[in-house]
Amino acid sequence: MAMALLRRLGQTVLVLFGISVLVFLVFFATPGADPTARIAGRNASPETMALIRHQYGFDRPLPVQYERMMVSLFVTRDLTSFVDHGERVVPEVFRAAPVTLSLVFGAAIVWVLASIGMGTLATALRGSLVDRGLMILGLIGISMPVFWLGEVINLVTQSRMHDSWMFSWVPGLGYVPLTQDPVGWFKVLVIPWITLAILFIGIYGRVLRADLVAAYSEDFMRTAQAKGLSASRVLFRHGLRTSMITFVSLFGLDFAQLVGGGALLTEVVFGLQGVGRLTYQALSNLDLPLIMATVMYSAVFVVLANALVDILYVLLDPRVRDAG
Amino acid sequence: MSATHPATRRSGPWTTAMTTLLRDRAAMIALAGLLLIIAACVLAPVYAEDIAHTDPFQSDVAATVMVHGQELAVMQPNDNPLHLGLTPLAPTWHPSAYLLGADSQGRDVMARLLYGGRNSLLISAAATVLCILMAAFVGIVSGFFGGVVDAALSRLMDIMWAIPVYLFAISLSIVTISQGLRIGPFTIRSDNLLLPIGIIALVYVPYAARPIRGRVLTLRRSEFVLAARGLGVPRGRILLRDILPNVSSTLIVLAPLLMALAMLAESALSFLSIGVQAPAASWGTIIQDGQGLIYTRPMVAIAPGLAIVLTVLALNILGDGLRDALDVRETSRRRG
Amino acid sequence: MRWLAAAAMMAVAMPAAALAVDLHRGGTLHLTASSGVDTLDPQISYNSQSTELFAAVYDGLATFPKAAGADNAVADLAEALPVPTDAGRTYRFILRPGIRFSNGQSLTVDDVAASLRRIFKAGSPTAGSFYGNIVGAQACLRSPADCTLAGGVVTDPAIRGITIRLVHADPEFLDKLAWTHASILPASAPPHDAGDTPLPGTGAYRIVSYDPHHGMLLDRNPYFHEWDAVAQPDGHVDRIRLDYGLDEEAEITAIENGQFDWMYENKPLDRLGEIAGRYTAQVHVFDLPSLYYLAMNTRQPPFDRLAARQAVNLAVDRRAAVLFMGGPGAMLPACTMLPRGITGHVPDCPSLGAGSPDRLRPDPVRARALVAASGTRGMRVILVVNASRNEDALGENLRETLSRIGWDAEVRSITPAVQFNYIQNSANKVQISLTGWDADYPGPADFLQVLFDCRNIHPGSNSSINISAFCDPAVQAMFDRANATPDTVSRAALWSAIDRRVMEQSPVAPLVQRRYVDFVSRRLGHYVNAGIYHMLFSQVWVQ
Amino acid sequence: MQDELFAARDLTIALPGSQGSMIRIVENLSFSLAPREILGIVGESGSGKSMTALAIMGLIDVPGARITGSMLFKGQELVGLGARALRRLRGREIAMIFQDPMTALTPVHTIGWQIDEQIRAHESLSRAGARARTIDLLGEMGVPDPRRAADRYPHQLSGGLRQRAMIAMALSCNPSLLIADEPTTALDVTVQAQILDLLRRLRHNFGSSVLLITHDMGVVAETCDRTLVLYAGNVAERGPTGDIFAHPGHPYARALLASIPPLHGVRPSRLLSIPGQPPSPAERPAGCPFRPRCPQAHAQCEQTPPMVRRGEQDIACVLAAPEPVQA
Repeated sequence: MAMALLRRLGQTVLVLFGISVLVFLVFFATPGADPTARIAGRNASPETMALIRHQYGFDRPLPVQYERMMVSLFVTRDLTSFVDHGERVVPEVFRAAPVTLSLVFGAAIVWVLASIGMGTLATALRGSLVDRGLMILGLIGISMPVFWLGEVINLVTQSRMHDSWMFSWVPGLGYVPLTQDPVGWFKVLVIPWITLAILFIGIYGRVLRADLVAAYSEDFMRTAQAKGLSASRVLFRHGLRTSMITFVSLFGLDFAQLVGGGALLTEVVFGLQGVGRLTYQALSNLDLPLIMATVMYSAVFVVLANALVDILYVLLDPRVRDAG
Repeated sequence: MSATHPATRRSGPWTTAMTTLLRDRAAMIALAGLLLIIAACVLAPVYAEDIAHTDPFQSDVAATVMVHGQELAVMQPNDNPLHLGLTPLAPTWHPSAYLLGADSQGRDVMARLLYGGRNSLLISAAATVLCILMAAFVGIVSGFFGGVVDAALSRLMDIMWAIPVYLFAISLSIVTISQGLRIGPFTIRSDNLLLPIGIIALVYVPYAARPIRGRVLTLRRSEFVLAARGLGVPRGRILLRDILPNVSSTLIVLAPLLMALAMLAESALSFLSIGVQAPAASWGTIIQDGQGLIYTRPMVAIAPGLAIVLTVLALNILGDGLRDALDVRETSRRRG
Repeated sequence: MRWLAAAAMMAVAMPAAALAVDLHRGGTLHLTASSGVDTLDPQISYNSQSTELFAAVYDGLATFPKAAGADNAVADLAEALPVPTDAGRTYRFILRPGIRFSNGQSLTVDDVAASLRRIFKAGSPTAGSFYGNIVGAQACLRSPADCTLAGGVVTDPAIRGITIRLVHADPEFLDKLAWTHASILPASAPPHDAGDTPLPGTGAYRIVSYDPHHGMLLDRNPYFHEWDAVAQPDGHVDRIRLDYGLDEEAEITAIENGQFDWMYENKPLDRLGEIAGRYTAQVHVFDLPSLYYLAMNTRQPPFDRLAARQAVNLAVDRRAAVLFMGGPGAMLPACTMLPRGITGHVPDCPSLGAGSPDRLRPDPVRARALVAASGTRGMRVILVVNASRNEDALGENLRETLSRIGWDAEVRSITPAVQFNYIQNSANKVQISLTGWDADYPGPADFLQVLFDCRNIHPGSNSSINISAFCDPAVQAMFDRANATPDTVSRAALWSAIDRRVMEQSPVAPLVQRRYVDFVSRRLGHYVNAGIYHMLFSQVWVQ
Repeated sequence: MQDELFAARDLTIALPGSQGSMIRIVENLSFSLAPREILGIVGESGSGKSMTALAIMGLIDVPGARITGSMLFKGQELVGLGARALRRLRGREIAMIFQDPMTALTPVHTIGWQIDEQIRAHESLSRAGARARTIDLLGEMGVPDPRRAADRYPHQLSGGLRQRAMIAMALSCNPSLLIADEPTTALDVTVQAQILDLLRRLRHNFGSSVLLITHDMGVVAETCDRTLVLYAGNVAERGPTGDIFAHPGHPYARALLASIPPLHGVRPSRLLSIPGQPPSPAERPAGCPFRPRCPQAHAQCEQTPPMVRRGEQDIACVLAAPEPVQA
């Protein structure tokens, strides 16, 4: 167990190293990305440029710059932004994390429950109009770009129908900390939760239905029926339980990516200052320290989530355990 | 088990599949819908030139158009005292002119929608196929061989999944501005559709590969694979005959989803001048244009969105039909 | 207690008329912006959000008037603006007495001298271009750590005197001193970019807290008293809160709903009609010294040919540009590089043979002939624009124009984070680009000399503001002449002549001049627009 | 016939085919089963034998399937019985063992969990009580160390143990009727014999009747009291096993008997010595369905053959002329 943990840890370090080197190289290979002129300000004289280059160490060889950046990111944790001068990126990411966690956890609950409901209902009624309708709804959910959906929802709830009884409860955009005002927190997040969840409800509902329907052609499902179990017990305890592999795989990837800042468009459109919005700003400003911090943060979650998914596989399917 | 073989041998599997498919009414309707969409996109020039009489690649702020006997400005100035803003023509619901209205540059949205479909269908279909192939390869190899191979491939997937694609896209867009991307003797210009196809395919490989790997991990321990191994069947043959058919249902479900995602992802790349370049259109870029008009002309963003939904829907129903038709295992077992 | 003390001080300093009870005093002004400023250091920040905010927080020896209408620099921390002596090279200031920083410290001439040195030590972006003319400045630029400005800045604590000596005469030097980078800070300010730590200032407000991703809070400077209502007026609101995080569309909606009083970002084009139609009284529009133009690289084909550059100027459809960028209320067609409101601006288009930019029509026939004559017909031309929704339509329109007159034109949009630096670097071989220039201060040199001085060409550098790499000896000589001309009227004529000469050489094709569209909440009153500071946060009231 | 446990009369199962047609998988099937009797249904794949089993269980889930005729179980009509009532019978009164023990058990639950589940679905028993019965059952089925076996997952057990677990599960509620669908096909020969032995003992230990479905005449011979030979959805012959084996009346039954594989040693790759394959239900010829493959086919076979009674055998063949009765 300790060995496996160590191995996984080693792999994680390798992944982080690979990503950070790639990001670093790509950044400096991009014409115009050199931060000197952007830090120095427009129309900076060559002397000012030289001063900035020296202050920030851009005159050092790339490996040295990389090493210095990694040290100040992971060891001293005082890496500062190239765009917001003096801003320490590590605390900034950790300050943004609760917002993202609030958004993603809520959305995940919504989408897991809704997609299981949708997948099982469609399977139970497979071939019926309800089944068809749910699957079409799912596809519509998938085909709606989240940013567009968010803007339309904002258009309706914040502008067009803001004063109607239906949406007068909707607070202005922005985040309210859970610790400060739980009700306000819920009100502010409930629409972003649903918006973010819609895409995933579509994907997961459809994937689950496909796997469940496939499960119904398995012998053990017939056995379960032959045992005289109720239809719902057959569906949930036998069908669902064995059809979660795809679901769990995707969930691991999606959840990790979102917690790591992948919900950037949702955060941007609803004005939530989470890791996603930070990532969005880092990328649109090409702010290498902040890019590095957010990417490393998200990579940690991706690796962690995949490790968790592997553990879940084992819990879900004992056959995988014995495969060693 | 003995049941399957006589059943498949009786008539060719392809003929059986074809007849099954042809009998599937929903699949046939979906196929007809898909062909209709493709035909409409192929015939885009006919619509633009002979019906709408418009050039969907030419911006024009001063144009006027006759609708229901009324001459309307395509870009309508707002009658506010401050002379601020300019609103494109609303949908006329009249096929001869601006059926779906104009976009922010005074171009006919319907005509652009038809032209845009060509790019969207091409890019998303190619990217999806490429992605599925790569993901199936990675997922199966990773799940089947396990051990070091699996660890290496899985961490590679982790890297790909965690990497900020947008950064790469920005970089690529700048690198390719003047001279294009040089790979050996080949130079890829930034308007080459291979770029978005390749990028999108790569981006979603981890997403599709991971669940496939999960399935294979389970299958590897399942009886028929163990039995086949016990009998000394070569690994390659097990992969092809036992594992691949079993992950195909996952693939068939993922494919239309990937297509929808690809159509949207394409627009982000296009925004950075990778792939489809202005004035050319794709459904994704029209949605992008429409986002700037959501408060005034929502149809610009809704119409391409609907086109994506319909296409993906048709493909999906067709995919289900195809799977039912090809899945000898399932049908024969039912008959038992 | 502190508030009482401040009030007592104000009572002493304020004229009797102002003592009348201010019914509008108090409350919190809620501002919104997508994200923060580059740095809180007023000597380094180069961002119009900070220019607007810092107007109420920091002062220089001079300032631009914080009142509507006027735009020449006025005295701020100095008692008066001096008339330069020594052939326009020596400026003698007397510092106002009794002014204190927001940390309580008194302002002295040492703070002034230290602040001027700090421009170089901390690496202010304009250290070279604005202040490099001060005696000793070149040494400071070369070796910032050892900067003394010896001979350039001389103080006389006894009379609170500060003398600044220049190498060459600079008629716009007072404007440059009024610019935020010459803000006066305590001498103890660190000799490097202060980053996100606020530095004490002398203005009516002080920065209490700041996070570039969450917001900024300002409250009253407890040591402030009003010494000149035009230079640094006292504020109405007690607090200014700036929240970061919304995008433009959401900001508009939030102001409509009364959630915020003002937004920083440009208003999205599709909302202009809505706000101007339904909230007309809350919209304020005024000219900005700001241009969108096409920069043509005079060292890259085809624009190394004069005829090719002139063809572009003849062919571009400025009326279409106005419409694509928000309509006649938001944009003015421009055919010269000195915008309306800047000394030397002429209201016609001499080089294009039209009476006024409004009547200017594209002339594709002549343009096509010029392209043919330049021998570059059929050449591949790539126009580099910002990847931004607002510039999309204009970029596409310009591509069509370039194609129509004979080139194989394409448009490439790159992320705004690097576009501006990318197009400056000669290594990138950009042929033509769409860019913009906002004045720091409303003077002609800030347009013409900055953008077309041979000395602002730095090959291979991302900071080479003469994007066209335009170097014309005639223009260069005219710069020197203008700067040496003390008389304002004849100097204005000279700048007009330079503008005309530049337009004849066509290194750029000006398209439109921006007008600023401001959208405020219903409750916000006493809107005052003051030139480069836009809306004055200290002057508006919310109750 | 009062003591019949189960009786099918003219059972016809039709599935929807293309263009709204119905394909009759099983036609006019009649048979009965006495308490504690073992009836074998023999036929090749596609003969409809598994479909018959599923029909009894009410597990045909093909949309649009039509079942006509009658199936009486303990006097209760199963055709058209509501889903809820059927479910109450399933597992409790009628249980089923499937062909492939490798896939018929849910892979993610332990054997014990799955048997407990069935017990608790039909009887209000505590978790511990159910488990105790499970362990007893496993022990009775000859599973060594049943306590540990109950905590194992299906893939951790050998095929034979799994089939024993399957049978234990099927018997867990003392069903009156056990349907075993090819219970030994997937097992190797020695295990096969043990399982068949187990089935034979059931009627004494549990009092169950068994409907054994197989394609293997050898299995029938070893196990069944009576036998029903099914060909292409139709009864070819039925009667006491001994009689059929001694004097098979139908040419198909004769062919089947000729192809009994040896119980030991290598199995021949093809089990049937009859050339050709059974027709698919959609292409079934009029008249005797065996006609195309029958070595003795003649003109009369184009008519639906009558059911000829010979002793205790019923034979669906015109050739089965009454022979001199011997006993």
